[in-house]
Amino acid sequence: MTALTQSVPARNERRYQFSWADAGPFLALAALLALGFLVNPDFLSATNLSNVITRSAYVAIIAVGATFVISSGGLDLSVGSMVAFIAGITIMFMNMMAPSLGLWAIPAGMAIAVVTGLLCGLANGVIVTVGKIEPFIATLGTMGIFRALITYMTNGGTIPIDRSLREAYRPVYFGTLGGIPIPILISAIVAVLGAFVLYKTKYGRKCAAVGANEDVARYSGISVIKTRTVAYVIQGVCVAVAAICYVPRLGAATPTTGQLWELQVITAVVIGGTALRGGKGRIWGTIAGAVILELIANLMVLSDFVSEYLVAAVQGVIIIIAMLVQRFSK
Amino acid sequence: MTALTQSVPARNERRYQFSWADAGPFLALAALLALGFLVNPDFLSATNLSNVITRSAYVAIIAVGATFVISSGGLDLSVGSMVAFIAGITIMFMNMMAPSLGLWAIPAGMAIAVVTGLLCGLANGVIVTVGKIEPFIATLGTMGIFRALITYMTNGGTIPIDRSLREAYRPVYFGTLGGIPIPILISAIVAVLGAFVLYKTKYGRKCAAVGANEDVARYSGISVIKTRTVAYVIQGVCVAVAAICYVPRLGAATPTTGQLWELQVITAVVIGGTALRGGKGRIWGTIAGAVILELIANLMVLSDFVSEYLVAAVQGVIIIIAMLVQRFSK
Amino acid sequence: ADKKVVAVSIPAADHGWTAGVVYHAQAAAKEINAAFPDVEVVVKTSPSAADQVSALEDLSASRKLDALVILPYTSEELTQPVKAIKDMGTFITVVDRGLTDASIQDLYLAGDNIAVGANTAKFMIDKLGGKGDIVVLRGIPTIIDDERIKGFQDTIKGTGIKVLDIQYAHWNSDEAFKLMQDYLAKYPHIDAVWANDDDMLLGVLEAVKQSGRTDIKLALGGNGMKDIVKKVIDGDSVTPVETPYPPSMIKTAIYMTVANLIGQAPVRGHVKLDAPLITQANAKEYYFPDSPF
Amino acid sequence: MSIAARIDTDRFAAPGDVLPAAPVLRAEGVSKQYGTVTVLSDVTLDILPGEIHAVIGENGAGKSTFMRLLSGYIEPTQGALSMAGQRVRFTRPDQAQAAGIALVHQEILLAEALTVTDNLFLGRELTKGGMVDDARMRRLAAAKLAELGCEVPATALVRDISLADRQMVQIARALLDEHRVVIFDEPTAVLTGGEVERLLAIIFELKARGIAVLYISHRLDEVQRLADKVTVLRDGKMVGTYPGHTLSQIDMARLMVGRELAALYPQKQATRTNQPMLSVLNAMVPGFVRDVSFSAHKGEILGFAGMIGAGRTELFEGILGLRPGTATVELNGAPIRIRSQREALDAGIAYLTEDRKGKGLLLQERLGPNLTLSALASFHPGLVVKRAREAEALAQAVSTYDIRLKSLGARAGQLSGGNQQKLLLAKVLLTDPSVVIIDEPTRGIDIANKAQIYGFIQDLVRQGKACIVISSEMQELVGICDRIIVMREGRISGEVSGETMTESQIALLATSERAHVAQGGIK
Ligand SMILES: Nc1ncnc2c1ncn2[C@@H]1O[C@H](COP(=O)(O)OP(=O)(O)OP(=O)(O)O)[C@@H](O)[C@H]1O
Ligand SMILES: Nc1ncnc2c1ncn2[C@@H]1O[C@H](COP(=O)(O)OP(=O)(O)OP(=O)(O)O)[C@@H](O)[C@H]1O
Ligand SMILES: [Mg+2]
Ligand SMILES: [Mg+2]
Repeated sequence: MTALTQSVPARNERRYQFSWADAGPFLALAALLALGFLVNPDFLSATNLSNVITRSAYVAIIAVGATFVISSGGLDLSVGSMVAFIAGITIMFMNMMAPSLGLWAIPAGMAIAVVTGLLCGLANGVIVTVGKIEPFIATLGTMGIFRALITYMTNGGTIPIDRSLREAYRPVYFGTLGGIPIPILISAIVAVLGAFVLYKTKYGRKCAAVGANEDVARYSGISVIKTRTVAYVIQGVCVAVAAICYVPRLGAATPTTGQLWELQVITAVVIGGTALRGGKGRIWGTIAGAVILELIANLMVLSDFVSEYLVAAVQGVIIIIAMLVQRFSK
Repeated sequence: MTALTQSVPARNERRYQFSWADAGPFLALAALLALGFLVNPDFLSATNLSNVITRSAYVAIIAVGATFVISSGGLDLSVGSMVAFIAGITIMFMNMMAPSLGLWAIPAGMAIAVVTGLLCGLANGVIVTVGKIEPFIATLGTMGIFRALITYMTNGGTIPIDRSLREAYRPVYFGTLGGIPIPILISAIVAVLGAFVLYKTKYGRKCAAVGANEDVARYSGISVIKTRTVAYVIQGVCVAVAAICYVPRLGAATPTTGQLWELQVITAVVIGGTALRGGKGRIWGTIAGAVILELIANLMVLSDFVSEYLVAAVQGVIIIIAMLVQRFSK
Repeated sequence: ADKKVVAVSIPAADHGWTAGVVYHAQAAAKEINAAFPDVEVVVKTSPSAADQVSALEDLSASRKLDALVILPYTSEELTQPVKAIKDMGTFITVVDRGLTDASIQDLYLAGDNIAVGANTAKFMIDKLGGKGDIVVLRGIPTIIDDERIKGFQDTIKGTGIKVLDIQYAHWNSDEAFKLMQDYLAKYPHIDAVWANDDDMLLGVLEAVKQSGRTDIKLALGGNGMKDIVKKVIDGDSVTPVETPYPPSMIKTAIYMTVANLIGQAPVRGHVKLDAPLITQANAKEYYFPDSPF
Repeated sequence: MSIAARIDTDRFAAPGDVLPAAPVLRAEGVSKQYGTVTVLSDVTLDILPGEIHAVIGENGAGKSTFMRLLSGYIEPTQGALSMAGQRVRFTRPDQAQAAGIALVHQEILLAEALTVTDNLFLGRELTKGGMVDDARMRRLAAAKLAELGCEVPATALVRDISLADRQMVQIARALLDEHRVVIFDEPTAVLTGGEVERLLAIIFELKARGIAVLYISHRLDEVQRLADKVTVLRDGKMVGTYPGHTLSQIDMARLMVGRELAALYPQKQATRTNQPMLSVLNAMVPGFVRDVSFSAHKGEILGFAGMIGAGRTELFEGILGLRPGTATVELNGAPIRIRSQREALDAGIAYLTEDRKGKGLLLQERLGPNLTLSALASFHPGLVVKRAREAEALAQAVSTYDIRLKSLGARAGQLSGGNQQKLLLAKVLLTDPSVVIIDEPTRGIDIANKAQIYGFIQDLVRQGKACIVISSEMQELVGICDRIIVMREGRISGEVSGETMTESQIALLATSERAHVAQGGIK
């Protein structure tokens, strides 16, 4: 055939390499760091940055899971309440086991956390996929359910972690390994795993296909139900990991734990460049998005310009500007 | 070319006539009323029903606007804060004008409310369409901004309406006309107008087209930007109308006014049968959805089955079941 | 030399009472910054426990704090972070809610949430003659809410007062309005209502007014909101008393801390504010028309 | 095949010879580049009123690009348009429409969530006293559709109607207003007999009213019947404009391809065996198909003929678990249960959809992931996707199936329609099935590629697979099949093979009740 030999030079390989869309969140991050430095030079101090990045770890870890859910065409509003619920279950279990297991109650509790997260994610996934309910509504429902359960478990108060476990568990948030805070390490591991699964495995392919076009996925022999349910399960496990890091930080679960995190998580994912309508997820962008959000909050505390009442307004404006910068840098 | 000269008869006519999807929300409403009666016969008392429907009026009015935004393919998370912001502006303006205008301050304040709503909606619309920012994020940003502004205006406290205006304004919420509470009348008018615009005008068609398929709409010479922006403006005006009904109820605006209404509004729209991904809006379903939500909350209080801690869980479960019933009644 | 830095960490103004706290904290900061050139008071608000921990980290990472005045969201969650700051040599003043480790706080200034519930209950028992049917509205599931309810319930135990119903209304007047409407629809006879916060009481009063019912003899709140204190002053028959839980305690705490810092007076130890009933007789002392609360 | 430059263009008039004075639309030296890729270069064309002007070319020659340029969907990077001597510049399609140019797209561009009527009048709704006049629009829509012979209800949602009906709706939409130039980009690709005839009649009517028609088709017989002039594009460049009626189909094909062509249909091979491979008993698809039984043999090409709406697509989607339905299925004599496409693929039965854009390819995705999507399990054993293997497979597929593309980094949606079809074929065959079901294999495929695809199908049966071909082109079925089953209103109305396998016999079975009875004798 004619055109064949001349028309397929592989000269466009380089296209894969740099894309402004991918770089957007990182540029926004850099801009924010520069701005922060101008406002208050302490902003770039090692302690401050390490604090902020450590704090962003929860949202980052959950957002890695959310990147799966969103790129498979779903949405999960229940993650904030799920953190509270899992933290509650975990603490209750650890406290119950502490007398018999001693410090072994901590790893046992962690295992329970992961199993609980998995089941919560599975529940969300099944309601959305098998029940065919709009994810927004389904997970709004489970959000109420998880929140009510933690309220019930705490009788409206707090469940603190047992004193005997407290000190041993503390390093999971406050410790460092080779100078790097443990939550940062954990979120890095979660991100690397997430990126591996999403970009390098068959499951990642399926996830993107289901999010991009359900029909095409179905006609290609991909189970939409299974793929999307697994995405919710991954989300649940990520929430569990975040809860595991969270518990030692505050040492207790309350009915207000994790409130509104779902919005932060989704914002991080979207700022990171993943489209809410599904199709393609960007794990590293998500991580950048989570850090950006925490940096904005930090900047509010470090700067003295803004009236307490207006902090939320300035945050809103900065997020909108960050998105605009990202859009128009293309 | 081979010619087959006869086409198959149109045997699929009947498929398009009665649609369970349209009837779904009304069936769910009826089921809920029956359930309520079983649980507590007082449920169907005139006072109770009239209270509940009056209460659902705000969410219903706002949800009519949201039906436009959602069917045009957008989303607005800022409506709850916008209610608070508009109520704040309105009360401040009325109080300022009361000494000079007397009771005329009330209609003047209402006009200001509508103008403010229009501008807030315009701001949302422009950020989403011209700024090309994912509506979820853009309106999450403005949600923070409106909330912060009302907090700033009230110094975190309350702005009560001037005593001289209070009694004159009260009937807008508590009054009746021909035995029907005024908020119910207002929401009926808003719904009729909304249905008229969405179903009977060119703009309504454009709205549905933009939501169903942006490309097709653009190719048909419809300005996606203009159409979607107008939807946000309609939303803003609806929020203003809701705020106008709201102010006389408690006579004050506070930083907690309208909190989480956005979730209720979106739930009402979706329960009403409008798909979140856009396309065709169902105004009457939306109204049914708003009433359903308020009835569920009412039912929780009137029944004695549920622990105070678990109310949110039961509500979540009922919403999910309502959606399931609607799905599988097809 | 260097200015002495006093950091004030309080919850964000998300309802009436916290708004009062913010108002008084800012007023104190302004007055002190103007009056004492070598003291700087920095006020930071946080919308949740986790954010408050973050704010503490941020404040202490960027500068050395000489003193910290904190109104913690919750005791358990804030104990460790405050201890970390204490370990840097900072003077710690805790307001309202004590930390789980009392040795951390140099100065502790608190209201008494249990007393808020208990005193209200006592008044109600008296007024209703030891028996009656009441409904209760509670706030957001937190310690404060829990303590007030506990104080109330412990006090009515064994009397003829019967709680018909108790539900959350999230310290929000709208939700309280709806909840009260529903209570009224559900119970043909209610003797009294207790909303454990004045924001909610406003909604309750509107609902009662709309219903036109006369069986409700008492509708009480708590916290000392100016509108309600005004009612007490005016001798309202349904709301004749009020329980203070003055947000101005933060101002007192800041002043005491600064006094300690600049060496005017060494202040340490515990200060427990009482929750006496506000009645028509003493209501004027509790009335601050300029406060947002 | 050799690359022959032996086209005797001198037989034809040179381009530009036969130009009367007043073209209604003129494109002058227009080019279109995407980045560094040139899709169309220096095309000059005059379109006269009352003239049917066909544009032909291989898949990817740039025909659709050119039409989109003329009607304002994209802007040229060089060159200019003029109408009646006046320079015009369109930045949006509605401007071109206002100027009197309408385009019927090659792909279906309708809002699926809206009704047929809504779609027809989108952006130009009729109003009465400020209100949209639904009743009148419905009436007009129904009338227009009836005129085109399309019987879909005007109130149906587009999402619920078949591909063919959607195409008719698109055509109706373009014809609703009076235009000066109407452009049809492969309007008949998804149509069969009746509709095609009616469309051609309507085009002649447009011509008679002095309207200029631009017509693109791979069905050269249509071109021959219609065209006053034929412009040939090759690789984005003009080959020339020729008077229509002097060109034979073979001439056109040669001009398009730039070399000699082999016969369209390959010599039939005697690979058919008597060993049934796929047997289907009592297939039912609620609402579409009742009680269909058949079997496909090893080495056989089995055709499925029928008119639009006969339920062929639904039959196979039902059998393969893609829509609700029941059937007893045996593969090589062993009963199997198929509840999803996955199970079908695992059993070795592959189905290639007729709706390549909606159900076949991820248009936003690159070619590699598209190619391996159905075959993930077998292609990437283990957990990880092997990109190098995927790239290799893509290069292989591109050369085997002759997929023309400008870059390997392209997205599937950027391929021309015909090349998308070939990519889809490659994708499905990557699963290495033993039974291949191809729905409309050559829809929108140029003549040279058609021949290739027939060749591929023959290769499949030569390897001992069974191949089922569903097609609305009877000629094609007769040309390549060993046996043809004809369906009518959801049932099998007959079967033809050998002697009886003629177009007229198929047409009879597909349309007439009596044929069903009479056909007992044929069997
Ligand atoms: N947006 C784009 N970016 C890059 N290349 C494109 C784009 N759109 C089209 N092309 C390329 O332009 C060429 C011409 O495409 P076009 O759709 O015009 O072909 P065609 O002649 O209509 O083919 P067919 O007969 O298959 O429909 C193709 O090679 C296609 O890949
Ligand atoms: N979802 C649906 N709802 C209602 N009717 C439908 C739906 N899908 C298809 N139809 C109708 O069912 C009939 C059969 O569809 P279809 O045209 O796909 O059959 P077919 O035999 O495969 O024809 P072809 O393959 O030639 O298009 C048509 O009349 C179509 O209008
Ligand atoms: Mg084309
Ligand atoms: Mg078909």
